[in-house]
Amino acid sequence: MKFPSLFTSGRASLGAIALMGFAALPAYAQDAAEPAAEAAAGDPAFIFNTLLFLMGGFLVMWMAAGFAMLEAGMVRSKNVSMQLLKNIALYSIAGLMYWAVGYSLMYVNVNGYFGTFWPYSWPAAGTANEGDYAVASDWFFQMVFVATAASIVSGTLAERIKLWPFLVFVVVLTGFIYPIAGSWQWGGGWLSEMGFSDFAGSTLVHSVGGWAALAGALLLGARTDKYGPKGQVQPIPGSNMALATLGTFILWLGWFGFNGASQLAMGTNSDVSDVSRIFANTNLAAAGGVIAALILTQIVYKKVDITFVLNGALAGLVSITAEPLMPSPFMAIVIGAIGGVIVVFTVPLLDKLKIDDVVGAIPVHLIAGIWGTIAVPLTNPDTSFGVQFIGIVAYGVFTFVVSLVVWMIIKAVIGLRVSAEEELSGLDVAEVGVEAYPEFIASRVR
Amino acid sequence: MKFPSLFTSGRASLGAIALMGFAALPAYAQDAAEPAAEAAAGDPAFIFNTLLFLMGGFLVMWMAAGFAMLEAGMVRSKNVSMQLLKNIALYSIAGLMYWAVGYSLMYVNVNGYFGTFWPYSWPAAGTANEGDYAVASDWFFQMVFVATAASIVSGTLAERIKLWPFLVFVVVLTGFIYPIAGSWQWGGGWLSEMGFSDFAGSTLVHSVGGWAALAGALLLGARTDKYGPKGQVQPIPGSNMALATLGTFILWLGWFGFNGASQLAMGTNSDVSDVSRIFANTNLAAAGGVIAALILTQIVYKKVDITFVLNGALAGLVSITAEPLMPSPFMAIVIGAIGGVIVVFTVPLLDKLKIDDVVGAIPVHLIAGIWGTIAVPLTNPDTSFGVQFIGIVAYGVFTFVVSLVVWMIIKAVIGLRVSAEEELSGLDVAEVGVEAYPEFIASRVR
Amino acid sequence: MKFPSLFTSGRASLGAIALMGFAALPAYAQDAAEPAAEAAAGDPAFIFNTLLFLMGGFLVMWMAAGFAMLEAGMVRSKNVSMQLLKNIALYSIAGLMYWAVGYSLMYVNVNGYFGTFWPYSWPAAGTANEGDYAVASDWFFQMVFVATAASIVSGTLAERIKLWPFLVFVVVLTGFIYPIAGSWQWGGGWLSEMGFSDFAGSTLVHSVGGWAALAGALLLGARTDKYGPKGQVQPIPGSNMALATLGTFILWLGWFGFNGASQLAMGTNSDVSDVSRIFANTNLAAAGGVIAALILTQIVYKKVDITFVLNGALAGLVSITAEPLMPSPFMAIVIGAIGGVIVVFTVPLLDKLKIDDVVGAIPVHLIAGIWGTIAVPLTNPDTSFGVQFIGIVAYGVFTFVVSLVVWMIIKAVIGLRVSAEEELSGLDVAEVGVEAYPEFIASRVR
Amino acid sequence: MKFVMAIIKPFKLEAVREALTELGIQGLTVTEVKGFGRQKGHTEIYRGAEYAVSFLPKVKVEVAVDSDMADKVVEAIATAAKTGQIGDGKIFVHSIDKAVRIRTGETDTDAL
Amino acid sequence: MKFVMAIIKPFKLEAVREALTELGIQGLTVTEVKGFGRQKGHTEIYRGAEYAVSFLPKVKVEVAVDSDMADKVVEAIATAAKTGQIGDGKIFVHSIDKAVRIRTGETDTDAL
Amino acid sequence: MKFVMAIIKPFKLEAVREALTELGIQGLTVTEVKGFGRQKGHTEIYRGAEYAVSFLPKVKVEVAVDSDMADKVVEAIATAAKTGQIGDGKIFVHSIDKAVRIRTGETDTDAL
Ligand SMILES: Nc1ncnc2c1ncn2[C@@H]1O[C@H](COP(=O)(O)OP(=O)(O)O)[C@@H](O)[C@H]1O
Ligand SMILES: Nc1ncnc2c1ncn2[C@@H]1O[C@H](COP(=O)(O)OP(=O)(O)O)[C@@H](O)[C@H]1O
Ligand SMILES: Nc1ncnc2c1ncn2[C@@H]1O[C@H](COP(=O)(O)OP(=O)(O)O)[C@@H](O)[C@H]1O
Repeated sequence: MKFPSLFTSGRASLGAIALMGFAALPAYAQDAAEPAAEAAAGDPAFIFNTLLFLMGGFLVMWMAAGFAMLEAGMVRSKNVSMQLLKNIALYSIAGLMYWAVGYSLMYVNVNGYFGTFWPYSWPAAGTANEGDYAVASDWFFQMVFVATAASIVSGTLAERIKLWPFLVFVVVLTGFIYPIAGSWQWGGGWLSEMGFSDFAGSTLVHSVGGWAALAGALLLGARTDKYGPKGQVQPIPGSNMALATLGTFILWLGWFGFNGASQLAMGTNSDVSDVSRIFANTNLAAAGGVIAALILTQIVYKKVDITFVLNGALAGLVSITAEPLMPSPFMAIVIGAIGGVIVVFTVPLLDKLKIDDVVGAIPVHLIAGIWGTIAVPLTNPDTSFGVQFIGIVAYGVFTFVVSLVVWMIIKAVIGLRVSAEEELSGLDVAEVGVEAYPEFIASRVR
Repeated sequence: MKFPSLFTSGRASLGAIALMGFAALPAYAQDAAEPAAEAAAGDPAFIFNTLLFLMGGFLVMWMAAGFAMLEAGMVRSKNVSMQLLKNIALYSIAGLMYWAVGYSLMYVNVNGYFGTFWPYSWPAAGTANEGDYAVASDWFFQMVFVATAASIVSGTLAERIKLWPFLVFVVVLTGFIYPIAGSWQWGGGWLSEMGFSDFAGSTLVHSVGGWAALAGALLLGARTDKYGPKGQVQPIPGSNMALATLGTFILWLGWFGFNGASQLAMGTNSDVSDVSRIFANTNLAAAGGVIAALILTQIVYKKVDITFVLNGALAGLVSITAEPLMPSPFMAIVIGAIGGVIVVFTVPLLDKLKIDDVVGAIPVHLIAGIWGTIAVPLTNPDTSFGVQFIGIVAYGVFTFVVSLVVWMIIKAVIGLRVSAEEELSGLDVAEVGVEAYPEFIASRVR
Repeated sequence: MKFPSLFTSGRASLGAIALMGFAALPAYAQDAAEPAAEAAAGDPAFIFNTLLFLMGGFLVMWMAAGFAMLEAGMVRSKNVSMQLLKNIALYSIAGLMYWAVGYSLMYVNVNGYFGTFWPYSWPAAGTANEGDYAVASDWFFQMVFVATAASIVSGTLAERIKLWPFLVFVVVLTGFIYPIAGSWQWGGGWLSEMGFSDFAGSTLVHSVGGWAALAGALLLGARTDKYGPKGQVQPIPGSNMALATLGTFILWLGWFGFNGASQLAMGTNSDVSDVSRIFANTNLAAAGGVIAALILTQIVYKKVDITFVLNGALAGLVSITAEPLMPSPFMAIVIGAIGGVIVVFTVPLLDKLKIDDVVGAIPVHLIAGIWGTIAVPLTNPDTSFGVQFIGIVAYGVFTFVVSLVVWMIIKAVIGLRVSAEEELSGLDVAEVGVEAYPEFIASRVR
Repeated sequence: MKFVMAIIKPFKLEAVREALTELGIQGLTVTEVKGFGRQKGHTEIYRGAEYAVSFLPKVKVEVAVDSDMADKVVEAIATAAKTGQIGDGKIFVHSIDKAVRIRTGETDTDAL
Repeated sequence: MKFVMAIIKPFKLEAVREALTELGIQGLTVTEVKGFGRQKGHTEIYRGAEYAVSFLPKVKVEVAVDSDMADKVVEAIATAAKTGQIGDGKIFVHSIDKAVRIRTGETDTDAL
Repeated sequence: MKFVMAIIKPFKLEAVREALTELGIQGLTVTEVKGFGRQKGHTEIYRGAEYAVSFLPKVKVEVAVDSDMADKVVEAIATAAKTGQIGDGKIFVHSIDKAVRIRTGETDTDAL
């Protein structure tokens, strides 16, 4: 009996050496389990590093679900299907665009400001590249990052942007804006030359997403009735706190991949120890963000607003993302806690500016992202506040301006916003055609 | 101070060498952390391979939750508890049956058509088998696959099948039908001899589940009022798109384990590179399915039906499952996109045939599964359309006929379908006794 | 072009050796991808062990979401935000307290009864400790365990305890009670000296949580109207079975980390084989719990109560946790199934005693935890019923008494329970200020 | 003008609406309600304890009609909603003084 | 015949139902509603901004009764639903012309 | 006393409540309902099959008022709820015999 080779069937089995639960079997297959001939013995470091990317990659991929749930919970029930749809679509677009052009633009042959315009591919099946890890695993890991940036935009602009204009922007963001900006630092471009430091992307991922969202929010305007005639804020509570909390926990889990695998290696004792440090610090910062928001809302508002606490967790995570390795546990907590404080104070601030950010993505990702990037020199002696500042400004200006232009073009060509009537009836009826909760009578007052 | 050995307490600690955050402690335990004596140094390849199965296994196990959520979202609220119950019960039954008989029948001493009827067991604690990986990890990985096949059936037959008859079928499917069919290929049986190829189970898992579901659907009939007196289709919207989307994301995540760990090895650079390739291709195919369904529904129906988009993601995943390794990125996208197209066209087709498939499992798993299997020779030169076709037909005829017979016997002996009245009041009240959302007033019109 | 070093930017790239999808590019970057100099080659066993902790750790961290969803589904909609808030807050507090004092108290310099009062820290970035694994990964893994214990308390006391008193108790539990108790066994203290055995914490984690919950429940009293004037039980159905099921699946998934990584090592073939055995046994026990509860509720109550089935899965998991390695598959199923039986009989029993346990945490975690610990000598010849019994009693007396005292102090100082009116209006309005489902009209009858 | 309020079984709503449309009725209002009546609810068991579900889901249909249509409307509903089984529901009729169509300001019969 | 409509606090529903059952009432219909009244709602803060929740959850109970039962029914409801606190609700009574039991076609008092 | 029942578009509730408050009305009761009328619902496509959504979300506002207030109340609602578009809804008025405030036992006009 010959077992199918790996390529033919994808299966082999050690059934032949199986030990039976109750009795020995009369005969075993004799010739089973000839191990597929290995061209060369594996290099553990190569495998460990690749595994780190794969594990980190699937954890960050899972964050796509986290954003989807968080946003579905923070919008009104009449817009839930739309928000879900946007999230699964943007993740898919990010995956395709980052293959079609993004990865090469960010990492291949970067001239200081951008790389190469070409689809990216990997070694043939059955072969491995030289180097420290399999490039396909790196592509996978980098790809899920770009999806994260796009998710941020989706949350801010919820409940009033049309589907297709949003998706067009996602194409540009994930195929061009993010990769070009990313090449400056992670692609080895000018900012990295200068000594800018952003370990896992407080600025490169989170602030970039936040700036793109801000540009969109300014152009799109607030949801109808979000701000009253006398300028007062009229809160629009999210429809499902259970989903919002689930989304936050998913993001928290995914962040271990986001920060941990940004170590980029675990083939040595010190690398895997660093990954461990990063896991611990990431968790401590998130916890710091939660507890800060918890205590602060109790003091300021006399009740604990769960949405602030959820935002606090995420702001803690974003804050530590620029430097999850160097801080001591205590510093990690402090950095995260300041993220939580930022949320509680900047969410109302944005409202005062009449910038309507449905899920609080700008405070969480942009402002806490800036904080996290600024805070790097506090614990990393190889960095300087000056260069960090230059990096933050460079990313801000580039992303904001380009995004604004792209949003303006889209607005001019196909329009951005649903009609007032469609906004009222809900985007699910207007654009998706399938209500999220068709059987439940929702309070349709707003 | 002696630390407990691993078997006694399961814990050890390096506390003794811990570095304190603020101050050194006066004394450390001196004799801590004697590493448990290792019989032999580990073989990294053995460990990597086993780890791949464990990781793949827990990711695929998580798909059980994905099916549960997807199906809970696609049925009406009055049947949600029942659907949840079926999913957790079928996963449990699959686990028990695959131990009691399934694994041996599929892998041990396969005579070409089936293996051995015996419970399966593993090396004793503290020992390891010869070979390339721990057999218990392989059992775990194979077991979660059979649960997947059973989940497919559950989705199609929702909202009208009684609990116990369904569970009886699951016993037969997971203990006998799936393992016997599986032995033909992955067990090294006649189809594998012939050169059939199905890397991770487009046919062996997904189509098998789909054929079993189809047989059940034909015998069970459609839900009351699904088809009107004049033969028109009367849509029955699912109750919760957020859960359906969550389920889809869970399945997408789990699929990295499903396809990636079907490489069966990651102890060499080329194996782990192949796993990486598979991760990337799997994601690209799913994204292709999403985008195809998105664009197509917009064009055909003028609105984007989110349920089609979710099905599109899954159809893309099923399509690439037969060969996730060989395709180039571009081909992976195309293969997945065709899966998305299949969904949009075959869901209405089934309705025309009055086959009532609540979640679209037949288009997604059976039809896209056939497509994926047929497409293998497009990228894998070691395969042929002829043999692929023979495999598809063999699995189809065997699974469909045996399932139909089993369903007929169950129907004759204990009946399959709840009464019209029970269907109206909902299966939660009729069979589970606990409503899923007892506090929410649902529209009870249908 | 120079690539940023790992510490500066956290990124490197093999873009230079990328293979293009469609065409070769004119030039590649030449000098990319200088691998970061490695101080020393990695020790695979060290890396594998650390990886086991990290993977186990993130899986168990995910259980925090599982408890949150399970509890959110089992309470009434008017208390859902509160329950979610408690869960994310307790996980955060556990993380901070276990750093600030817990870990050292449990593992550092244990004198037989407790360790050291100090925050805990890890080797500096870029360095690794001596020993078999990175201590930070162990801290992470141990930390998520303590959060589990706190989650148990949260479920029992739901729907009537105030936020802050609960959180104060969590501070004490996670910083002091759990670590001190834990040091007796896993810290190498007196019970471990005596030969007590609790592999992954049926007693140390689950029963400890259960005893603390029981003490709180006795002091807090039942929810208004849970027990009628004539002493009859008046069921208060949970609001969302989909969330409860999701939570159960999350916990099930997380348990592979809980039990599997409690092997504490996977650097040898036999260790990773043991981890595999544990995965399989853990799954079989859970399945046994499900099927036992399923059949038993059908027989006893004529309908299958899904909440019992969910509890059955968890009770199966708790039961196998004290010894997931030694049992044969068959014994694992039996041990888990008895857990399922325990649930079906002890839930009504608690109600007879008028102990109001909202989610069934006491039957699942405390009673099944005792059962699991008692059952260890059935399969582990190195243990004895006598010593197991001593351990169970010791943990019971210590945890229950100390918890009771702490609860009494909190009650005296700040009070435990919301007012009758607040309980009626729901804790979300009273304490959180944000309703979980503001748009859905819930049946407010109870 | 008369105001007809019917409490019916939920799955009969579509039939009732069709019957009324055939009579030329152009508008009606529907509310989800719970009914307590001769049709007993059922006993459920939750976590081992029995409890009575005494309220059953029903649908309330309300139609304002011209007085001379009232009887026909009542009859049409009664016929369409009938299953012959306990719990089919009730129809109640009372007089109204006034009806206004908000959009146009039309009143009374014109407003219906 | 009279039609009694009561707006009560939700948690009083069970008490009201029992009181009516004791009077021999065999059927009633319940609707979840939101009430605005002297009992002020509360101010909430969501993401840092205050807003007034002016509508409070209430339950509407409707019972059609024989005219001479009406007063007793009103009294029974008023007693059972009373907490003495603001927001206890209201009872309104109006006459109905006709009642029909759909299942049997019985009318008026027989139909109740 | 009169009982005014208005079926309005949901997003007009706040405007109606304000208009009534200005008139001095101190209480009202609101119910989520679904309306069928001249304003046609829409056709949806679910999984490739068309279906008509004929019921649209509406809100029912109920106010019991002193008889001489009735016309003003009707007018206030009609004005506040009007968009001029089809589907704005209806107002129906009928007489009630009695009103009771549960908390105090006050009756009729005092109870409102
Ligand atoms: N006196 C009543 N007043 C208001 N509603 C009633 C009354 N009696 C019955 N109903 C409503 O009618 C429904 C059906 O009544 P029931 O007594 O169960 O059966 P039947 O209609 O066959 O007599 C009840 O569920 C309730 O909603
Ligand atoms: N004029 C009215 N018409 C209709 N419903 C009313 C009216 N006044 C009060 N209600 C209802 O009665 C409920 C209780 O009234 P409220 O004024 O708050 O307290 P109380 O009943 O103690 O006077 C309100 O929430 C509302 O649902
Ligand atoms: N005869 C009627 N009886 C009860 N409710 C009605 C009646 N006619 C209309 N309605 C309610 O009024 C709403 C609006 O009516 P519609 O005919 O759509 O528009 P318009 O109010 O502009 O005439 C309907 O959705 C329905 O709820």
